[in-house]
Amino acid sequence: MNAAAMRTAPDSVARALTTRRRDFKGTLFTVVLLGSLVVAMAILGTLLFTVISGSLPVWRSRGVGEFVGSQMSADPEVAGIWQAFYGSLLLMVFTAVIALPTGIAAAIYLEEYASDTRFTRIVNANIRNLAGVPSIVYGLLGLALFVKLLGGITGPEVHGRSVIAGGLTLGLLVLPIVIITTAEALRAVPTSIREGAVGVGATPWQTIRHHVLPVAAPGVLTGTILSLGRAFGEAAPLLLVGGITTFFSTGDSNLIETLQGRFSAMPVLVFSWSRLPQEGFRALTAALIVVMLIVLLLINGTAIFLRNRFEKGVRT
Amino acid sequence: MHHPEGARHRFSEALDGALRSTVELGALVLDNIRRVSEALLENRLDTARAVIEADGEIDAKYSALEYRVFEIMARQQPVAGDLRFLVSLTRILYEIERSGDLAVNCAKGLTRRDGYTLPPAIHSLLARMSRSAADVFHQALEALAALDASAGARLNVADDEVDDLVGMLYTAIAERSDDMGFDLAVELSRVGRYMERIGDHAVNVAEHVTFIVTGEFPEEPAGV
Amino acid sequence: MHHPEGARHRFSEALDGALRSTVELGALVLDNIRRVSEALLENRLDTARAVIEADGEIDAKYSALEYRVFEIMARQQPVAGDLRFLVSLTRILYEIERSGDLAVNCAKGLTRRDGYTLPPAIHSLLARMSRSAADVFHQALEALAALDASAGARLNVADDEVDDLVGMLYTAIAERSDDMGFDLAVELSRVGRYMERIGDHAVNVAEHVTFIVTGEFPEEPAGV
Amino acid sequence: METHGEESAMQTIEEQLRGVPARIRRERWIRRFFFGAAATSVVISVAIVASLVGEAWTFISNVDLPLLRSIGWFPRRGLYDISTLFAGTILVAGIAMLVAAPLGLGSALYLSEYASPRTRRLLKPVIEVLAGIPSVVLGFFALTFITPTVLKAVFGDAVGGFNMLAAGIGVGILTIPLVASVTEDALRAVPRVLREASYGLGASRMTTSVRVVVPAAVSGVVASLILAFSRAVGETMVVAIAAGATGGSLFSWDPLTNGQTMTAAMAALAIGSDRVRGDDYAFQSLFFLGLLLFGVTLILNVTSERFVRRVRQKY
Amino acid sequence: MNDEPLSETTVDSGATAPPRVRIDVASEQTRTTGATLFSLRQVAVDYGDFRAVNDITLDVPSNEITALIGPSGCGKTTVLRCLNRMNDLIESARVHGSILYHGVDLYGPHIDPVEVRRRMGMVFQKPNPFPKSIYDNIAFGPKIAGVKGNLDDVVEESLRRAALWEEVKDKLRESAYALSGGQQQRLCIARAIATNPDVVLMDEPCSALDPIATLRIEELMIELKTRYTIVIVTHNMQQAARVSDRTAFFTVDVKEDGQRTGVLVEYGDTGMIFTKPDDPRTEDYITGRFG
Amino acid sequence: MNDEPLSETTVDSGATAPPRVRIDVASEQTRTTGATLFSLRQVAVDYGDFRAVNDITLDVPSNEITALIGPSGCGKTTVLRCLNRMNDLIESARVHGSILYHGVDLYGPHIDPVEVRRRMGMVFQKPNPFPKSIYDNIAFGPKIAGVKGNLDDVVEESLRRAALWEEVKDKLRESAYALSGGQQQRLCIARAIATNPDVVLMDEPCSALDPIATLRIEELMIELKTRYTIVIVTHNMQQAARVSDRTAFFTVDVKEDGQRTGVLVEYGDTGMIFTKPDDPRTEDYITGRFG
Ligand SMILES: Nc1ncnc2c1ncn2[C@@H]1O[C@H](COP(=O)(O)OP(=O)(O)OP(=O)(O)O)[C@@H](O)[C@H]1O
Ligand SMILES: Nc1ncnc2c1ncn2[C@@H]1O[C@H](COP(=O)(O)OP(=O)(O)OP(=O)(O)O)[C@@H](O)[C@H]1O
Ligand SMILES: [Mg+2]
Ligand SMILES: [Mg+2]
Ligand SMILES: O=P([O-])([O-])[O-]
Repeated sequence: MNAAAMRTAPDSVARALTTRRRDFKGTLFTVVLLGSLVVAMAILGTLLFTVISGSLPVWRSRGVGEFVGSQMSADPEVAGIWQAFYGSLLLMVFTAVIALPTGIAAAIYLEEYASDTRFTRIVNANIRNLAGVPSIVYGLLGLALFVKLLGGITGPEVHGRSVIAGGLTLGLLVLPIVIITTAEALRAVPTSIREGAVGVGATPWQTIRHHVLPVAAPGVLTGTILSLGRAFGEAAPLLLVGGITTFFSTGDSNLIETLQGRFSAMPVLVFSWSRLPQEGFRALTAALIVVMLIVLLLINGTAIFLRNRFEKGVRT
Repeated sequence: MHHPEGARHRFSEALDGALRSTVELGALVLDNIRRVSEALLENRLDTARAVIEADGEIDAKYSALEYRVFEIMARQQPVAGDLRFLVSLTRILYEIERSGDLAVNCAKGLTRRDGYTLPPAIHSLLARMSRSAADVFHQALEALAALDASAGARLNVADDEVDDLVGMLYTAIAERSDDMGFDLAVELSRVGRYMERIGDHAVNVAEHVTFIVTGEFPEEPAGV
Repeated sequence: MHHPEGARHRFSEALDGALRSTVELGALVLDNIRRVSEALLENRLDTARAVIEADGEIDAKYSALEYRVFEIMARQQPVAGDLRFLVSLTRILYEIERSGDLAVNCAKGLTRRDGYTLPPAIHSLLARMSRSAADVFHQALEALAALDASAGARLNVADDEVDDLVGMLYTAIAERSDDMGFDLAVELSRVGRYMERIGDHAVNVAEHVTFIVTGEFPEEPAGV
Repeated sequence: METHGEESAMQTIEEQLRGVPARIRRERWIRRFFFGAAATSVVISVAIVASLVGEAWTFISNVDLPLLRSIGWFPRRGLYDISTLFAGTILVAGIAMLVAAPLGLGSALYLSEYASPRTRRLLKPVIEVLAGIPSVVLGFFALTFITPTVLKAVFGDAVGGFNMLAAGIGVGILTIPLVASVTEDALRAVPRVLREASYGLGASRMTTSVRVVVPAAVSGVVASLILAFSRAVGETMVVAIAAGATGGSLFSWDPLTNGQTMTAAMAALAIGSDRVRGDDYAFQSLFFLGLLLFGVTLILNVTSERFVRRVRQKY
Repeated sequence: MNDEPLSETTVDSGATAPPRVRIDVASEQTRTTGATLFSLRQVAVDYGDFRAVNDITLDVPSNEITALIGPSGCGKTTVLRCLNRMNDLIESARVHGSILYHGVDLYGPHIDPVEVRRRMGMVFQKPNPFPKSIYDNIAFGPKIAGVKGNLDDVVEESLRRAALWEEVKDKLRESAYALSGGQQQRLCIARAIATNPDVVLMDEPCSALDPIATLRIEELMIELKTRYTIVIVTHNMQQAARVSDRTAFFTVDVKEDGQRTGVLVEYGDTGMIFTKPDDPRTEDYITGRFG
Repeated sequence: MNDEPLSETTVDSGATAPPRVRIDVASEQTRTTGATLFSLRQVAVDYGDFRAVNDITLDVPSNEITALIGPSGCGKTTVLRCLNRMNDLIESARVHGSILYHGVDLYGPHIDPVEVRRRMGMVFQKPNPFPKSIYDNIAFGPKIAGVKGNLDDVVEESLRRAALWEEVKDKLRESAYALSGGQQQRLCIARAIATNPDVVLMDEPCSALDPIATLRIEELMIELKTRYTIVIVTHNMQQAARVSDRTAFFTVDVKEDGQRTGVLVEYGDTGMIFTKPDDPRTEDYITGRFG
């Protein structure tokens, strides 16, 4: 029999098609990959376990309400996180108000209006770079700009170390991220939808408002919420623009006064407390972290929920 | 449903239209065949001339219709039954047109031999033969109009009668050739030949109808 | 380049093949036409029988070839020149096949009238006429093989010669009908008629060649 | 043929085609508004560079250059040895990459190529949540768990309470989700048809992953690593908490002792920013460091983008 | 309306028999078939420095289906998009020559492209319904064009004309994405005609559909031409043969220096193009003898 | 080779004339045309609870082109992917009945799907070259199959067979993505045959290509069938008519309860299918009278 016939004779074909050896390399490879995933997850588990178990004494002895509601203090027995908690939320709102509209609008311009000119390209590259600049450099910017230069406006009473300065700094920090995620969401809107709208005589703005934005909304929402989460966790820039970690009064004052007043934030407090030598602050820090993680989980969870929710609805 | 006949509604309509026009053309030819028989039997020159004149219209319609079918083929990429239909229709048109020409040939023969009297036996044979041929042609048209697959085999038999009559006519002519004069005898034998051919064409039409419907020709090979 | 004739190389080959086969079929028919003339002139029954027998092969080849063309149409969605080619080829095949049948008709006539002698004048006329008809048919095949668009108009003229000779033959027969006997006279006039038709078929072939190449029929409307 | 009626009908069409002026004006204003927003980003970067360059220039022009090359980084004592910070930065970022790269890439590859759709749907969000953990948390974790529980067990007393190794590991953990997430996205973006082509040729899952999917996604994989490195270089809080060295640090490559990175040095300077005036130019050195950091990350980002683009162009 | 190359007979008879002229004029005013809707004269389109198509001169008659065919890259889409100024969306595109629509220069100085597009429907290669309900898809065009009040009638009428009403009348509020590909494309056609355009431009409207859906859309096009002028770009020569009344065949002209420009080879009655094209390049293309 | 329903003549003559048996057997070993390569018996495929196709029985002869046609969703792709066990990649897919390849049950207990795929080339709907050089695309298959040493010859031979060599021989190291769509698809064909398979499975290989590239690939397929058995899924009936030797027409059978299952309606000589199909459903489909 010649080679061709060999190739087609049923028993030789059967032999050729039958599994010969176990694929050890393949199995090993799978094990290694799975291992790295397991290790990564284990680290997360350990982290959560350490923090939560470390915080248990606080919950046991003080309770959530008391811990969150108490004023900050140097005494571990009575120290709470109220100003930091309140400050973080305030900063978030301020940041959102500053960064989201500007960022989304900028992204709309870049994706929907701008033509592909040298200027546009520079702006785009610039934004990508800004997103990669370390957060502490934004702190420097805030320090130079909002604290030193504009201190008279941002916080005349507090040498510029105010909520406004902190909020603006975080706002600038997240702005490029908001622009990039929004632009990405806009880019994910199929051109065919725009063409469909333009084809029936929609103006650019009508196209954006009725078709592009509604489709991009979940993506924009997810991206911006995640960027707010980022702002929430930042400590370094706030250190530079003067986040306070000791007691200060948050007595009744109007909105402007509040904004121009001193501030604290939970991440800053974590930093400060973790460096304190007293053993009592270990548990307090852990408890503080648990509070932070819960807030973050709420924020990010919302984002992921929104995304999963809309991803099913809108195909491209 | 909006499209009662499916997605190629208009294509079907085009095919129906072509079929209808072909049958109409056939009816014109049939009319000519009948008139030319009448003219032959009653020795009517005017009728013969009318037949010749009518053929001009037939030819024009034939050309137009042939082109129409050709254009449908070019534009609709027919396959299977549709292609069988269109290709066969082209052939059927040709058979019909040829039958028209044969009627004209008869008429022309008549105009060449003005004024004659047929022996009664021949007259009656001629009458039967041309009626038979016209009948077969008529049946072929009906089979075409109704896309009746069974007609192919049936007409083959019916055409045998025409052939028999033609044979009888030849014999009769040969017997009487001296009475009638050679020219008339030859002319009449030609008419017999033409009527035989008309019958053949009709059979071809019917066989192609069978082909359209079934994809196969009846027993006897087609076009022979 | 790997595909010297572009993307539809094989399709072109199929068309070429169909054309070649058609010309070959035509050559068989031409051969039969020539042989039947010889048989007629030399009163050779065996040749006549050979002609009749050969037609069986011709018919079989015709059917196969017609189906082949039909299948190409079904499978290749031809348009423009290709479609003109295939549709015309179907018709040309039919014309060729009919010509073959006419040759057989001549041969059958011969077998019916065994043993005759032709008056020399008629013999020579018959010889010229059948040579002419065969010539016209030959030219048509050459035009087909070469896809020569000019042949349509040219053959129309050449065919006139055949027609004239047939006319002369009729006259000669009518003059000598008494010498030859009525039967032979009628038979010979039929042969004239058949040769005339062969000429017509050849002209149709050439006219369809013109149509294939130019998309238009020469001056004279086709198929008439 | 041109009757009067036709002419006016024609004009109507032409007039109609001119559109409504009010609408055209409104569209123009909307466009200007969006343009303004986009221009802000340019303003910010100009502001950053301007604010950094100004103060940094003061620093450079007033500090004795020999002080930039000394035994360590002690700004309040007027010692500004930059190489100390570079060494620390590279040490931390390097350790971080050793942790993040294998775990991140491995996890991503598993999730994208091996995991069942259900597993992926479950774990991908977990990784994203992990990505959102603030750096201070990792700092705390490094300080209170990695060092005392893990490192002490391995190295014994050789390791200090504050050390660069713990900081590096912390930063590494911080960047695992980044690497995993970006890489996984890149791997998922490889068209399914390429995998099918590979399977169709009789490739196993491993061959397909390693020789088709990863090479096709290489730009994304590399980008994720560079991004992670850049993030590690710019990371402040983990180091500031876990590596100690608040006041300053001697030049050292030893990961088991305390040390200083550029960012941590800035944080250290800033904590007591009231006292930043302790030395003449300590405050300005902050901006000098900021400028350096800005430059380094800029170069990294540009490199990563260049690289990615080059790879993309090739295919 | 004074240059009407398509119906010579009318013009001729008008010239010889004065009494019939009146009748002809009158009938022409009511019957728009054959009148020229678009008139392109020496149109050329550049993308930056690259000349995509050159020297296109053709008249598109009203209420007929005009097909643009030709090999990939010959500029069919480019020419189509000139007709409703969709090319304005591409920065680098420049149109030369003149394109008249009802005798009005579409690229005249004060012409608003948005207004132009409102008068012309457009259907794209892939069905691209908006991710909204079927109803909203249709209603969008009229709404932004300023039509107030209840749009139910407009929606129903458009869907009926697009031969979709029966299939969707019970689920107008459902997402357009729940429809099959062919239905989506018919929805897009309904959307395109909802603004009451007089012309519908289609760019390979069936290339993403299966043969069944394709034939449906073709039927629909033939139905629509009684009301609308249709210009269709198609890769599918058979489609052009099946549906169009006139066919324009474009090809790519390659200069010695390698410049590739789209040019119009032949424009005429579709029947003629597919049975007896004038230009050998057309013949080669439609019979598949290229390359 | 003991069940060979397609070449009855050979079997018959073998049975009656002993001396000729030897000759027949010998000639069969070199000439494989007409031998059955795949033999499907009552094949059914489920995706989870959903029966996608049911009761498919057909024999695919060697060295011929077999086309699978039918409306969307009738299971053409599903059947094709059973042949090289690509369905194994889909979690929920289950194959019932038997599929013999050279008489070997492909779904037998010890059959390694990876080995099966190595012996069969596959070409997909959209050209999907690897993002590597032209050379590496071709060399990939042989390399992973363990072929050592210089692969230049294999690469050249495969490219020649795929009618691509002349066009790419000077740029083997360039990215495959720099090729046109049609060239990419021919590259994919070259890649599929580089491992020396005896069958090439193609799933709508031209649906993303323009008519010119399509006709090129069709020519190529006809050339390839002297060496390979080709099974092609196509939406394009004309394509099936043009290239295939045998055509299987599938359709979707809708049960009363709305269950939609793919079934084989007719399988036979392509010429017959397109001139005189047996089943009226086939006729309706190929002549466009459906829906
Ligand atoms: N936005 C653009 N920028 C630059 N060149 C373009 C652009 N759009 C098209 N072209 C070029 O213009 C030429 C014509 O393109 P067009 O899309 O009109 O061709 P087409 O005939 O529609 O081809 P296809 O059949 O592939 O759609 C091509 O060479 C194409 O590369
Ligand atoms: N992975 C899958 N999971 C579940 N159902 C599937 C899957 N793949 C295909 N199907 C279903 O199986 C049936 C047959 O699908 P298949 O893709 O084989 O059809 P097809 O004839 O190739 O159609 P098309 O022409 O659209 O490609 C369809 O109803 C389809 O929805
Ligand atoms: Mg196009
Ligand atoms: Mg499929
Ligand atoms: O062509 P005929 O005279 O034989 O019909």
